[in-house]
Amino acid sequence: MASGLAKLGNLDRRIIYLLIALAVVIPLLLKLVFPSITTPIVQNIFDEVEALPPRSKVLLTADYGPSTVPENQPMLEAVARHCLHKGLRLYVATIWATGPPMIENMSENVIQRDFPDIVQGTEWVNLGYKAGNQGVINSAYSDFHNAFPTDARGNAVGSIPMMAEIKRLEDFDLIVAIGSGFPGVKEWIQFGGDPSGVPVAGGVTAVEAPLLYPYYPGQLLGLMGGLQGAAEYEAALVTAYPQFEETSTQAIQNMGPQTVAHLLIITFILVGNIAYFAAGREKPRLGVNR
Amino acid sequence: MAPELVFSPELSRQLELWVGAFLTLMIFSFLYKDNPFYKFAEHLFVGVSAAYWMVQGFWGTLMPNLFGKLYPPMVRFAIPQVADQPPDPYKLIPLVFGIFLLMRLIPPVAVTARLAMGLVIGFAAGTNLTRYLQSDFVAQIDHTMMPMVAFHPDGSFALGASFNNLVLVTGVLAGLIYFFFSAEHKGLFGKASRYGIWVLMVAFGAAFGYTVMARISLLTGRMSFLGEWIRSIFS
Amino acid sequence: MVRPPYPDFHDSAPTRFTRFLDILIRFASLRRLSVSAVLTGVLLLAAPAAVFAQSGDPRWFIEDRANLLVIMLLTCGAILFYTIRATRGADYFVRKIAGISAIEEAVGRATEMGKPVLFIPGIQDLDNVQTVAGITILASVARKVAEYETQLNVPTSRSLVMTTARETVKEAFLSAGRPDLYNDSMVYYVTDEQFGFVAYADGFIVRQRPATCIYMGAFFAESLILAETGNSVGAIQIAGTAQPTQLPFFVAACDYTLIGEELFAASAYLSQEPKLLGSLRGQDFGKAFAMLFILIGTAVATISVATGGSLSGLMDTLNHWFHVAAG
Amino acid sequence: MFFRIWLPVIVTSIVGIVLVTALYVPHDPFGKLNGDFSEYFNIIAAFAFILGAGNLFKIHLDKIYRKTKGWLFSVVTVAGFLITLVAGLLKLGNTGGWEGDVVQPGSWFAIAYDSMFTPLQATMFSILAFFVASASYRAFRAKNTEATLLLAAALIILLGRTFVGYWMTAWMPDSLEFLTIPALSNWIMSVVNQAGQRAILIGIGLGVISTSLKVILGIERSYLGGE
Repeated sequence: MASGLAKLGNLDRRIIYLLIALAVVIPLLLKLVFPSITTPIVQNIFDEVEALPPRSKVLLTADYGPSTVPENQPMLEAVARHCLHKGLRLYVATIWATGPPMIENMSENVIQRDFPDIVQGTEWVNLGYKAGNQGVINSAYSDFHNAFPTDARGNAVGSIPMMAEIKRLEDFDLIVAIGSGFPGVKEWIQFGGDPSGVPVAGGVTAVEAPLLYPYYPGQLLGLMGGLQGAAEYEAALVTAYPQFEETSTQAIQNMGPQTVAHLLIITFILVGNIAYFAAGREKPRLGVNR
Repeated sequence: MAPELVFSPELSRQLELWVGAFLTLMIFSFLYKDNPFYKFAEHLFVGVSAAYWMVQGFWGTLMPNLFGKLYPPMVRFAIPQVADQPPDPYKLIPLVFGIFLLMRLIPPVAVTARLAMGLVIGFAAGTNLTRYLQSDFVAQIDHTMMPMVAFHPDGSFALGASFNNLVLVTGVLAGLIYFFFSAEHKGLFGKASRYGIWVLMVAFGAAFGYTVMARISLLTGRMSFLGEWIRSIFS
Repeated sequence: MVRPPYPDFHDSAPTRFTRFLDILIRFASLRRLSVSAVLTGVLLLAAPAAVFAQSGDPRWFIEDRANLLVIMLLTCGAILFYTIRATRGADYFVRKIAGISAIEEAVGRATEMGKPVLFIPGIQDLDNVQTVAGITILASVARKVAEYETQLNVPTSRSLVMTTARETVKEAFLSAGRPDLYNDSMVYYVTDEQFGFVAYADGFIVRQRPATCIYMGAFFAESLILAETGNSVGAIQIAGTAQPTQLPFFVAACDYTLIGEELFAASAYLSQEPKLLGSLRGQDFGKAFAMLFILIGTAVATISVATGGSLSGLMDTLNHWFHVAAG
Repeated sequence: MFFRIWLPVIVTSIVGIVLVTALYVPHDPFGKLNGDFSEYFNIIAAFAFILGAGNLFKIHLDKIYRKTKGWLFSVVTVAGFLITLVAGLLKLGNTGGWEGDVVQPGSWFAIAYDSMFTPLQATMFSILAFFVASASYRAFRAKNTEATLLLAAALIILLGRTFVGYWMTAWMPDSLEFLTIPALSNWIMSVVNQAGQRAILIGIGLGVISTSLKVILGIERSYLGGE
């Protein structure tokens, strides 16, 4: 028995690959959905947006690329939908070269679908991409028009009505940064929120989330971490405004395969360790100890 | 920009689905073993991404922020809105440094690229020093100065919150002791450092859990895409 | 001798294309041009500093940041003080780091098994501090390798890293008294593309089955792929990175891992270079400073809360000292 | 020596010192230079993209020219590069003409992005899901106390971030609420993880401060890649 278990430790990795693929595909086919419960760290962001008076100015950034769309896009869309529904003015920008198509997709899924009457330039504006990483935030902090001289369509920002009240970064009421790495939420805190005093909320991939906890709640208003964070925001939004149940449950739906895959990985860790102990714990291969 | 060059939305949608699906499968084939299909996809990726960043840098930054300010009439064809603004001769400085950087491609004059590197590194050092000092040093000390005892709003002792504060403060201190290099980790100091490494390990466990989450989400995204493609074949 | 047209490339045999380019540029004597261009650049940089006329912020000092200035002067002053002391000959102790002692043993094991040692200095360029630390560690690994007459392999992801690493390894072999064993093909450039590089390193590990894999520098998503593949061929693995997201994978899959600041400390410890040892001592001063004020602040806050606000004035002062003011 | 080492170091020092000063002195010239240098950096960053592409082009053209092993794959790289570059720089098929947004839906560049860049990048990253699974099975072993702590924390987080976590410990009485898996996972994240991350942050922060200081003062010059 023990040797059988020990052999389990040498399972061909392709079998593991196959199992993980099935763990994702089967729940997708069966459309498995589990309930999502919003935790305080996400609820804080929702409540802040909820509490802002109409026509407040919100800067929403899309600092990620296609590789993290499944995690980041639902966050971007849920926050944009919430802001526009509350009648806030939405300024969308990105400091990732891969960001502009993300904003295009958001505009297609949120603005054209749910808010077709909204006018670009007075209620929302797409400021597009600027190269320079944290340098862009730094120059936006001292002179916003200098950092973003034109919007994505090439209009000079001076000619855009809703830009008249924005001179520096501190003129915003809230910054919601959605990102997946460097430069991202951390840089918006360090170079944007900290020096200007504007509250910063974040939405990041699950890889980044643990790194941002030290900034919460002091320098970071709230944090959506990974798909689960996105699902929690969607849950809060849909609970308050059931009319979005059709359009804003992307992340909630993807949590089905996520849950099954987590369970499988937990099983892997447990079985792997049982096999390891069955084979007899090996001694450290080198003489020194930590 | 002749009209016949424009793809119909339907055609572009089909292209995205089919090309995307094949490339996805090519990459996945690596899981079985390394093969020419994977190599093809990998090499295509390298070329397309280099061009993508270059194009975004050109239209997103060089045109509006450099040429559009240096000599606005120059960008009239693409950004007519800024064409009438006064020119800003100081934009020659980044232009010169940018060209210095490109000189790295030409060995005899590659040394000028070091000047551009100097500016970039100087900028990185200057901004990093000030920001890390504020956000990662001073602010973190400030946020860790917290009371070890906490009370509920009604005045009764809050055991849970007090315990959390205790763990947080001692955890930060012990972690810092672990990273202390000027003294041998022996005796009480050694015990504290060992507690510190335990705190770090739990933090890494948390990070591991979150990373697993992220990777699975991405896989779900790709699988949904393949599903969309298969459905489009049969519909 | 014809200078290789671009030393970045690992096989630097000049081709007709680049030789043509080279001759063209020499012909135009761009070299002299570049000198004048450099001077123009510096003048241009200095020019805007002379312009005072702009209407800007009227303040000459942000008083709310006085606390920050004091803390900055203290920490930077300590770092400088110890760096200068060290370069003048002061001897500073650095505690033992487990992963470092393991390196020698791991190299020895590779020798016994007659298999190569793989060293990867991260996948970022020289502007990342971690890469520099990785190359410093490479120097002592190379010295050990030369002493034991083992094979060394250093694939790099950046051309500049390759150039620097080559010089480092060459010097190490020289100082170990075995310059005859060194050759340029030990250190080579693969590609800048993250996953292209990983695909190569993966293939190398599977085919050459190194006995020892050492990863020191900035790593991203590939950390897991490298450590997993190394694990599957039974190699001894020692890793070091300050990339917090990747540490769990190295910690779990490698035999020893240098965590965060330990990477920098290890490079100081191994090189024994005064300016590194000194600044490490300065950083320790910074940590002691942080610990001291966390302790004081916590004590004051605790007494203040427990006694219903008796020390709240002192607490406010402390908080004020460490408050990061908005501009 | 002067051009190779000192001039770049002087540029670095000027820029670094101005930026540090600007933190405390917003008055011109520091305030203005702070903004200016940020902008220069942004523009040079855009030039760096060109440099990277140029480097790539040079290496692959050379491979093709010399017909080294696998040169056909280099043709793929060069072709992918040129097609995307021309489509983007000339805004081919852009319904907005020259004035259109470069990623205007339907333009050639947007199609290249959506059909090639997106699936390639996303799939490359999703492959890691398989590696994570295989590593969980083969590498994550409770070898010692440290590794066991890491594993235990990871398991609680994995469970706690899904509905199963709630479900598994939902039977617990309210008085033991703090022992439920969601509560534990939350506690790990906001207390222990926060303590660990904060210690790492302060440590690395000091490392960055010290390196930046040495760079600005010209003590550390290894970034110039050999003297």
